Amino acid sequence: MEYKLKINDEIKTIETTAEGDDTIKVSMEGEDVDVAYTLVSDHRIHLNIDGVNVNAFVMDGPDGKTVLINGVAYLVEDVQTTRAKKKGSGSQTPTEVTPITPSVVISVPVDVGDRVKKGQGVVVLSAMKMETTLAAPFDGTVARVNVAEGESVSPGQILVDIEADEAESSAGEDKNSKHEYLNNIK
Amino acid sequence: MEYKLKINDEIKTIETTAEGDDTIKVSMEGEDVDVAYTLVSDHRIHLNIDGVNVNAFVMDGPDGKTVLINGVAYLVEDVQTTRAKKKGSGSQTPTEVTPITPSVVISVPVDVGDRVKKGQGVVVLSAMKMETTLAAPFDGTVARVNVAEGESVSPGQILVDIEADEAESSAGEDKNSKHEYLNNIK
Amino acid sequence: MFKKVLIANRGEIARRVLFTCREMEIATVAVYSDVDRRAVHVLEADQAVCLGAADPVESYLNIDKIIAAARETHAEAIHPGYGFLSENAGFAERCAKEGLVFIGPPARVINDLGDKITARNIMIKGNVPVIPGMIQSESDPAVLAEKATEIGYPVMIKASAGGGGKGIRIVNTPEELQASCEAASREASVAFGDGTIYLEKFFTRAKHIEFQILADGHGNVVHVLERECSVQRRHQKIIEETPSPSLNPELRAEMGSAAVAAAVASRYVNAGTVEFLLDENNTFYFLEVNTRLQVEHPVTEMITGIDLVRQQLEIAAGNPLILSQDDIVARGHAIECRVYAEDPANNFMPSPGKIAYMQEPTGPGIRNDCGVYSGFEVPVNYDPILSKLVVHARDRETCLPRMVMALKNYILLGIKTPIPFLIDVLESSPFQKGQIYTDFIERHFSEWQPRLVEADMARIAFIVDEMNANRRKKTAVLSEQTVSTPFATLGGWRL
Amino acid sequence: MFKKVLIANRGEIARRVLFTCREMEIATVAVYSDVDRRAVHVLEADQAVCLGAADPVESYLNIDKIIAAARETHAEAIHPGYGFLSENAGFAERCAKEGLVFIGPPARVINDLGDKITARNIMIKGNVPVIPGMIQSESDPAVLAEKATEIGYPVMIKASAGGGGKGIRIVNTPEELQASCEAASREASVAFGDGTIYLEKFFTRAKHIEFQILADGHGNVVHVLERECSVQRRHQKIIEETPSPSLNPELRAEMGSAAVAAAVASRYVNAGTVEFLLDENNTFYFLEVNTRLQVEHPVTEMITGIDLVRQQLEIAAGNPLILSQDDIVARGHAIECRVYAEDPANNFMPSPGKIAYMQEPTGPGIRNDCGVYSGFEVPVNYDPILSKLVVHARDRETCLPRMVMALKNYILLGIKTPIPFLIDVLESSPFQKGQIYTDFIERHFSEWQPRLVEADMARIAFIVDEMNANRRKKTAVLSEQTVSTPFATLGGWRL
Repeated sequence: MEYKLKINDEIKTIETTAEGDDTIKVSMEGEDVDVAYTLVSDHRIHLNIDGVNVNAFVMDGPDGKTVLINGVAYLVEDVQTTRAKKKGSGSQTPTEVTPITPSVVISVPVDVGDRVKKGQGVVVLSAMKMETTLAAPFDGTVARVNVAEGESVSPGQILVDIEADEAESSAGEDKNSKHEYLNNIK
Repeated sequence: MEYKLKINDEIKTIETTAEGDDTIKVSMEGEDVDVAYTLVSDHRIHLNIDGVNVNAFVMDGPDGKTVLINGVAYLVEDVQTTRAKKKGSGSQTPTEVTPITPSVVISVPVDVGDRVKKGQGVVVLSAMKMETTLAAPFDGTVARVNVAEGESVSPGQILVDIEADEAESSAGEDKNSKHEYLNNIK
Repeated sequence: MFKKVLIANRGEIARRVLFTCREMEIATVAVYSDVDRRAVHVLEADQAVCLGAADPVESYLNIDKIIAAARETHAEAIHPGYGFLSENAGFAERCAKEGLVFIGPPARVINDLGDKITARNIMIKGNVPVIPGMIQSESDPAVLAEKATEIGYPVMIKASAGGGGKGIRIVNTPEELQASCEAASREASVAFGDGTIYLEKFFTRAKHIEFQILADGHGNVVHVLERECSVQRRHQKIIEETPSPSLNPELRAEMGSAAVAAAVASRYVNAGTVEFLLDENNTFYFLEVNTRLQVEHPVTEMITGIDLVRQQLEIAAGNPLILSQDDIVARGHAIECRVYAEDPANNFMPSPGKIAYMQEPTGPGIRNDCGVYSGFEVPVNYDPILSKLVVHARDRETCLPRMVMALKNYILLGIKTPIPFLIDVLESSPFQKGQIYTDFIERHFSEWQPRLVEADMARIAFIVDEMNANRRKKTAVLSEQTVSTPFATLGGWRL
Repeated sequence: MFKKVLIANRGEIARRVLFTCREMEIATVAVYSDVDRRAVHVLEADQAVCLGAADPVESYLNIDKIIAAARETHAEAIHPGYGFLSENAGFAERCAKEGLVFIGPPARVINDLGDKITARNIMIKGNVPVIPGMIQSESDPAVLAEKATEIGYPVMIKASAGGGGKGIRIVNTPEELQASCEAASREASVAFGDGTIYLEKFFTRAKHIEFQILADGHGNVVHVLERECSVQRRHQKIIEETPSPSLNPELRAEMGSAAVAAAVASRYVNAGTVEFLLDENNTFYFLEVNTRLQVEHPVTEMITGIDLVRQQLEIAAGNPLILSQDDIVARGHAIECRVYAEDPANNFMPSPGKIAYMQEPTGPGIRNDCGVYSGFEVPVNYDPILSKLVVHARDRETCLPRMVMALKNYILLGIKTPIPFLIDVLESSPFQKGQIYTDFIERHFSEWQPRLVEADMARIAFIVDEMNANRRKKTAVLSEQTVSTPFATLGGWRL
């Protein structure tokens, strides 16, 4: 089997050959290693990689598997299979107003029809006592506000629809009085 | 639903009516209780029985479920379903030479053709550093020895076949010289 | 002693209180919100009462509902834990009025010490050294500017009703002052319903050292040694230890006496914590008193062998302290790491979600005060603390590898945690040398990213797992929680 | 200090040694038999070497294979744990010959103290009080009968090479003597390859009190206080605690001095345990020295804060003890319960099998030295110990409910454990009062059966589980392990 596995933008190509029960030969970028493994439980794998013991804890996720080794979590993506699955999202600049993490809406400091500038706060969220402000990804006009205060929201959910200006506008005064409520302390 | 549940020889008849999500009404021998429950994990159930909280840990077994509450394990049998399944075994006097627990055979102090008396040791086993002697369940003659020293054996496996005497013999001298090896310290 | 205690809190601290109650044969009543039905404190208490909706105002902050729950279950006393209503004088007063014992200081003490200006004045009268700064709150920009110049820049703006790092601003130049004051006041107003602010001298290289105190209703006061809490991110402690590597016996005795003086000056009763700032010249200043059990109380328990929750219960029941100052002797060293549901590589953004799998570290000298379990869904509505991992060993040198080992053996799948960050901090040279100041994280770890040294092993684990994927019950794949976006900015903390 | 240590043991004790090695940055090599590939010590060590078949003779007792594993992995020292080769002088000698450090006393000491008669004579010379009895082994029935009369009945037959309760017989009347001597000799012969026996006075109401000792290679010896180990079933300890409720400070000092004298007399090096018998008149007698780490060592660690494995490693590396007798001070009380795979309601018959689910108790002051996990198949081939649950609290009174709570929160499904039995013992009036003698179990708990007070709740749990049965992954139903039969009788213990 051939795998193309990506961790943090580094892709490595790996060839595997099953050897016996619970042993495989792995060739990673030209280097060969012998791997013996024990499936300890649903999430735990004990590996012996060329004589070195490692405990790995593995979980499936939408973008690949999370592998936890010695306290560090590695997000491992199979590039061959994920490229087809995903549609150009990933870590590019976001173009939608959606939360990073499940949150509760604290306030929506814009109304439908408001002109907003790129970077202007449009939704204030709270997750676990911490406030986060989602900002407009480009200059434009608020077309729809899909949430209200107190609502629980999840990643992927579009909270505010913004219609982009034809061209990047350079003007656009800050006419939203609630904007002062937001403070960027980053 | 009606259940007939046996714990340690005591059978109680229980009527249940589902109430809502995660709540049932239970009538046990005429007494009514309200039960709310949370399925915490595969094995853990949190019960609220008429306001009293209990954590129960449950596992399936061949004879019913083991329910662990506050450190005590209860073997709960459903009499309606188990009666059909089991064939008169249970806790009656054993009639077969089979280990209680997975063990390793240490010695077999009888040979085929030997006459044995009820209570005479016929197989010496070891489990976790402790030796156990299995005895003849009745007077008779050793018809077959099915195991050898060093073998691993499991409950249910018949280690020695003994053909019973026609009538309970009252005579029968102890002609097995290895018998002295066994000591009953119970 | 009480026969039944209601615990007006959730998660790990509710469970912590529950343990001691059980040992003392005190029945426990848990309270919970709709999203917490499966929370550990609910599962483990003798009784549990649902308060209402997830929003704290409807549940854990709702005084009427909590009092009603105590009445209904015939609880005699209420333990507030930390956070929520623990420093709410109105709640303490209401308990007293209802004939319920509030396990904490009297309302008067909470009120006095909760107002930072009042507290400063009490300490000045009690000869406890305070930070150079204002002795009254102010809103006139001109007066503030004058005071700031008098104190000398940098200055720190603080909320009079503050706590937990909320409403704090550091001002380096006169130009920034007015805007910062306005922002701080606004934040304090949102967080505490009180926008009152004042100014204090800001020390760039300071240490945060606090002393545990115990005071009974009969006039006995002791301190239970110090905790070093300088390692903070966003003004929130993440690693605490005791003894502090910065104190020598003389300074410890001096600061301990000041802590006792602070307790006496405020007529303190029950367990509390006197926080001090220690500057580079080993001069210390009173910061504030936390009038409750502290998150980091376990390190003190580890080195002294004293169960602080038991002490709280005994004091609340009116019993005199059986400990004298001489009984309180440190043995060994203890460190606590706070394990939050958060992403240390992304500005410590909260990471709520379902814990797919958890395995707690065990071993000699390891204690994990934990509020979650495998399969538990960490709710979005509350403080993201999952557990407090504490280790105890004969000295700091032995404690550090023990903690690193415990962190590496602490498995949490499904949410992000600061574990890799904590390991790097503990193994860093300045931490190992005890060179810990409140700017430690900003100075040494502001751009921290995990070191992916075992990435190739992770790739191999991926392959082995994939080859045996069918062994796992197929669970719904968790929703995406990993994309970072530059358009999310951090705001203030809410209560 | 060593760079790499091989641990010649399995399960919880191998893991215990591993923890300390990791903290000291010593690499670890586990060894294992075919049935132990999934055992915790194999999973957690830096390296692991398979020795061979399950039979201990092919694996954990196979000196050649263990030495070869140490060579192959370049380990510098071998820690034997307890049991297996830990008290095998031949193994210690072989290590020395191979240039490997045996982490334990020199072969000479193991030899001297392993022979009970030699040990008695050493102690007599060292002025350590010994039990009235024979000073040499004997096989002539006439001489034995004469000696027994001289000592006075009841007498105890002991194996000269004995240990772990093997080869022991109690004789109440002259008529039983000869048969019992023959049986004991035979049993000793099987267990130790040496049928030599001798006689000692037997005390019906005695206490088993032991002292931990530490001795370095430079002549420094200290004792690390006592452990009370009187609660035994079939001559095997099941509950241990420290301090002993039976000692006062004077008696403790006196017995501690005797323990040190025993160490000096035997020219002891490394950690060991001097066992004493304490009669009803508070007169104590030397029993034997265990020349290894004791199963119950954690209670000593809990109250003294001393890591005994670290001390063993330091001593083995040739370092002098840094502890003086005055440094060793008890704090609080500690109790250990041994959790075996066994059925307490059925004569403590072993109960091997697969652990379907395990949840360890946690909380302040709780330590579980555990060698198993959820899904682990407890092998039939070795000692049935699963873990040692230890609690520490400020005093015995607080310790007892803490242990009961911990036991109730210790979930093990799939095998039987003594947990309900231990709870009943701890909650019994004689135990609570500290009225503990070696006949405690026979006297108070010989006909013990679990009290099924929550049977109705168990029935309800059955129903709820049945209603939601489909949530669980269907696993193969475990084989029958519950039928009791009067035709199974218990034999002696094998090494």
